[in-house]
Formats: sequence, C-alpha cells, structure tokens
Amino acid sequence: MGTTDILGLFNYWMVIVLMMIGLYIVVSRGNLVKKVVGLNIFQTSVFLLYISMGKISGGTAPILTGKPEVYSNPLPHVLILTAIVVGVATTALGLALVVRIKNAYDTIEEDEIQAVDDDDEFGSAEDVQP
Amino acid sequence: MSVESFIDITLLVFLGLTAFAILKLRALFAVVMLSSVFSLLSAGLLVHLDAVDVAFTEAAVGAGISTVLMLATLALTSRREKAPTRTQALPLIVVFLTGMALVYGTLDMPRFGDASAPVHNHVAPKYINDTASEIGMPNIVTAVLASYRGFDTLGEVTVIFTAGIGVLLLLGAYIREPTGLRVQTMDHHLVLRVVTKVLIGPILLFALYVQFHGDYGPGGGFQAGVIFAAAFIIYALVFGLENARKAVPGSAVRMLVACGVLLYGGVGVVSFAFGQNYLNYSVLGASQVAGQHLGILLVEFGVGLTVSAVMVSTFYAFAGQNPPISDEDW
Amino acid sequence: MFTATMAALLAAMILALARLYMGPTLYDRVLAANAFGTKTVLMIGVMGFLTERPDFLDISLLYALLNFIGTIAVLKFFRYRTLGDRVEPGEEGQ
Amino acid sequence: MSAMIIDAFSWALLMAGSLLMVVGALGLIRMPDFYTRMHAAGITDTLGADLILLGLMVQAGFSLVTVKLLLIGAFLFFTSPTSTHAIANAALTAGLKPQVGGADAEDGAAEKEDE
Repeated sequence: MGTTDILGLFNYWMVIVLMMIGLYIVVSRGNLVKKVVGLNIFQTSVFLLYISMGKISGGTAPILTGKPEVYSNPLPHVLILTAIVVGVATTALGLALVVRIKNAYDTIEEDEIQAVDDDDEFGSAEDVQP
Repeated sequence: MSVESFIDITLLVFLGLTAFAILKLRALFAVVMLSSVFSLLSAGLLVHLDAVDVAFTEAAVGAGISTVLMLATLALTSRREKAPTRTQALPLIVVFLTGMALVYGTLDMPRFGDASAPVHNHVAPKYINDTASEIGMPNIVTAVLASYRGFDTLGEVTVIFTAGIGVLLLLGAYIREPTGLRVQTMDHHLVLRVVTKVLIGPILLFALYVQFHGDYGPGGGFQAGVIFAAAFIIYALVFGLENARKAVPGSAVRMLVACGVLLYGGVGVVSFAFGQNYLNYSVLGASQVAGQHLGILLVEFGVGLTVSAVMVSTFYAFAGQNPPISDEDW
Repeated sequence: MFTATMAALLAAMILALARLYMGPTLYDRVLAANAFGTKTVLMIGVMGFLTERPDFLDISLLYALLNFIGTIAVLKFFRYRTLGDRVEPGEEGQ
Repeated sequence: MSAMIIDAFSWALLMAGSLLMVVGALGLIRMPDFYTRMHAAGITDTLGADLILLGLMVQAGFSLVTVKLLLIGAFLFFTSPTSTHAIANAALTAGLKPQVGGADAEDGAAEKEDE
C-alpha cells in the first residue's frame, strides 16, 4: 500500500471516522439533543462521502464555462443538495419531538425517561420484588 | 503533496477534531456552537471538492437556521448533559468494529479523484454533454435537479412539506397566542436594531438573486428558500415574534407551505395536459429550451416557497412555546 | 501567494477552534465561533482564486450576511432565555 | 510591468491581512480574560478581513467578482463589529467582570465557568 493509495483513500477514511464519531454519540450518550447533533454529524459524513466520490482530479465545478474543461460529477451534488434541506427539516422534527418529550417527562435524558416509564408500568422502583 | 490535497487533508482533520470536541463537551451550548463550526468547515470542504451548489445549501442552512433551532430547543429543555451513567465499553467496541469493516470496504474503492471510476461513466457524461443543448443553462446541477431528475426533487419537497407538518402537529397546539401584554423585544439594543434594519433588505434581495440566478450560478429554490426564511427569522429575533407575526401571519405561512408543493405538482399536470410525460417542460414554451427554462423557473419557485414557508413556520412553532420556568444554573 | 494566505487562514482557524473548545465562559465560545465564521468567509473567497474560478463568491457573500443571525440568536438566548417574546407583566424592560 | 506592480501590491495587502488574522487568532488564545480576547479577535478580524478582500480585489480587476468582494467587505464591515458589540454587551449585562490588575487577579473571580 503506497503513498498514492493512502492519499487516495484518506478522504474515505476520514469520512468513516466522522461517521463512527456520530454513531458513537448516538449510541453512547443519553441526552436527546446530543443524540440529534450526533445524527447530524453522521449525516454530514454521508454527504462528504458522496461528494468525495464525485470529485475528479483537475476537475472544476459543474457549471459550464463554454471552454472545454473537465467537470466533476454533478449527480452526487444534486442528491446531496436536496438531502441537506431535507436534513434540516427532519432535524427540526426531531427537535420538536425532544421539546414534547421534555413537556411530557420533564427530562431529556434517556435513562430518566426510561425510569419514569418503568414507574408508570410497574410501580415505583421500591415496590418491585427482585 | 499538492496544495489541493493539503487543504483537503487539513479541512478533514479539522472536521474530525470538531466532531471529537462535540463528543467530549457536555455543555450543550458549546455543542451547538461547535456544530455550527462543523457546518462552516464542511461548507469549505464542499467548495474545495467542486460542489459549489451543495456548499451554498450547507452555508444557507448552517449559518443561521440550524443554530437558531438548536438554541430554541435548548431554551425549552436543558443546557447540560448529564454525565453518562452506563458503561461505555460496548458502544466503543461496536463502533470500532463497524469502522474497521468500513475501512476494509474502502480498500476496493476507486481512488479519490480517479476520472475512470464507475460513478463517472454511467449517467453523468450524458448530463454534462447534453445540458447545454437540451436545457440550455450553464448550471448542470440545476438542470439535473429540476428537469432530468424532477421527480426526485418533487419527492424531496414533499418530504420537507411533511416534516413541516409534523413539526406543526407536535408543537402547534402549544404555540402561545398573542396576549396583549407588553412585548419585550430588544428595545435597548439600538446598534443591533439599526444594523438589522440595514441588513434585512440586502438579505431579501440576495435571496431573490439566488432564486432566479440559479440557472447560471450556484443557487436555486432550496438555497433561496432558506435565505428568505432567515430574513424573517432575524426580524422576529430583533423586533419580537409578535411583530413578525403581524407582518407574516402564521396562517398565511401555513398556506404557503402547501402552495409551493401544489405549484410544483401543478407544472407536472400542465405538461400532462399538453400530452407529454409528467414534469416534461419542453411543451411549456415555443421551443424546447424556452419550455425548459419556464418549467425550471416555476418549479424552483415552488421549491423556494415551500422551503421558506416550512422554515418560518418551524421557527414560529419553536419560538412561540412557553419557556419552562427553570432556575437551572447555566 | 494565495497558498500563503490560505495557510494563514487555516492556522487562525485551528486557534479559534482551540478557544472554542477551551471556553471557559459561554461568551468566549460565541466569540470564537464568530471569528471562525469570518475566517471561513475569507477561506472560501481565497479558495475561488486558488482554483481560478472566483465566480463562486456568492457563498462568502451569504456567510457575510447570515453569520450575524447566529450571533443575534445567541445574544437573545443569553439575555431572555427564549427566542420568542418574553411576555411577563411584572418584568422590567431593563 | 504593470502586472508585476499589481501583483506586488496585492501580495502586500494579502500578507498584511494574513498576518493580522494570525495575530488576532494568537491573541484569542493567549490573552488572559474574555474582554482582552475580544479586543484581539474583534479588531484584527475586521481590518484583516478587509485587507485580504482588498488584495483579492486588486487581483480580480474590474469585474463582477470585484463587486461581490466589495459587498462582502461592506457586510463584514457592518456585521463583525456589531457582533462583537453584542457579545460584549451580553457579557457585561450578565455580570462578567473584566479582569483588572496583574496575575494576582488570576484566581478567576471574573471567569464564570460554563462547564
């Protein structure tokens, strides 16, 4: 594996690192706002993966100049452009859910929500027989 | 190592550092600030990777709207993340193994920037070669977005529409109605008020430029919609939500949310009526190119309408909530 | 020469990022994020010249216009702890 | 010949701007309290940004690009000091006091940790 391979794959590896940080935040953190931010990081890493694949060395932005030029692939750009706005709309939906959860449970920590649910279903923790 | 790959690597490393900082910090306010920096960095990287239209969208979204929404959520919930109580070992192992599997998968990928990679040989050459003659506009991304893949975009706009309705369903019932009491706005911030007044005009003008210049440069309905909404949000922030609601009533915005999608779908129906396929704009004008131009203009306008209306009504929904009375220390 | 400017901007960005991470007050973080925004505006502008297609300055222009919103939202959040109107009959207008 | 003079001129502007940017960022890191940090970052950012933009304008010559650069410069010129003012105002009204005196005052009566 030579230097060209490492340089040629570096983008994808960094994308994977970002993706895994996002995943780790979603899996390991209990705070719902933090989870939404983690999802956003994950989402951005997917965007970067697509755009990295669309890049051509020595290419330029796919807006015609009238001169013969190499253009980078416009298709990933189209897919990701719409995905970003959809992403913010769905983030807003997620945050709205967080606000309602706060109204209903008075907390946005996953563990505490779970505890409240358990209490409702099985009675409070002291009543539960081992 | 060339300058290009130096910039590329530096920005990616910065992104990694920012993401790691987001992971480490437990003050949620700092997390929000860092996520806005994350967005700035990714916009820079996108410009570097030739995706100017995408960078434009990321800039429009990341510069204001997402920070505002996150802050609104923090204002309504809490500002501190509690210390994690459960063991962190299992998630770490899962994430590490997944990452390794993905890295193994990349070994077979075409190298970065390889012009002969399979992605570049399928439909992309057709778009690049035929846009000038079939659609007649320089920005290939807009041509593909609104015309070649118009169906796709209709779907995306519908998703945004649905998400907007979802937010209104979740929060709408809790929006505080005007109470007639004295509304406290940023009265005493004279500098802010003056600068905001100066800026709102250019922002609206710039949104219109982005909306209608999208055929020639980076831009289009998605970006313009977000920028347009940003102007109203800045007004509501500085001059008070009540005054913003007087200028643009919530009910009118909710109507516009639907109007945009209706306009998009309606253009498709018109091309039906002319005996063509759905969303084939060629019949709308005297020549194919003229028809495409008109069709794309209308469709992009519909997109812009829906996006800006969804953003504004989302902001109204978040900002109109009663803030919880909390003396939590932050 | 654009490369040198670029390097300077990237160096300034990492320093701002460090301040953003270290804090210690909320206001330091806002300040750092704000400075970071200005640097991004310039970086995208310089990048256009570096790749010899400087017609994409619209992105910088957008940031120059909109970065302000984040700061205002933060300020309002600090001051009133809400982004909506604070309607409380007993409250003074400071 | 004139091309060389233009190049040299824009070099000088760009370098001055870059220098200010780095110095400001260093100040952001090295200064002891919030207000001095703000002083370092706020002032250099406005001037440094405008110098870099001027350097780019000299490179671009008379075109649409120059107009856009001018607009960016104008907006930054308005918004950047306003943001600094707003943050300083928020910090002051929230009770964050400037650190006065030497290193003795370091014990951080002024530093309100948000951690």
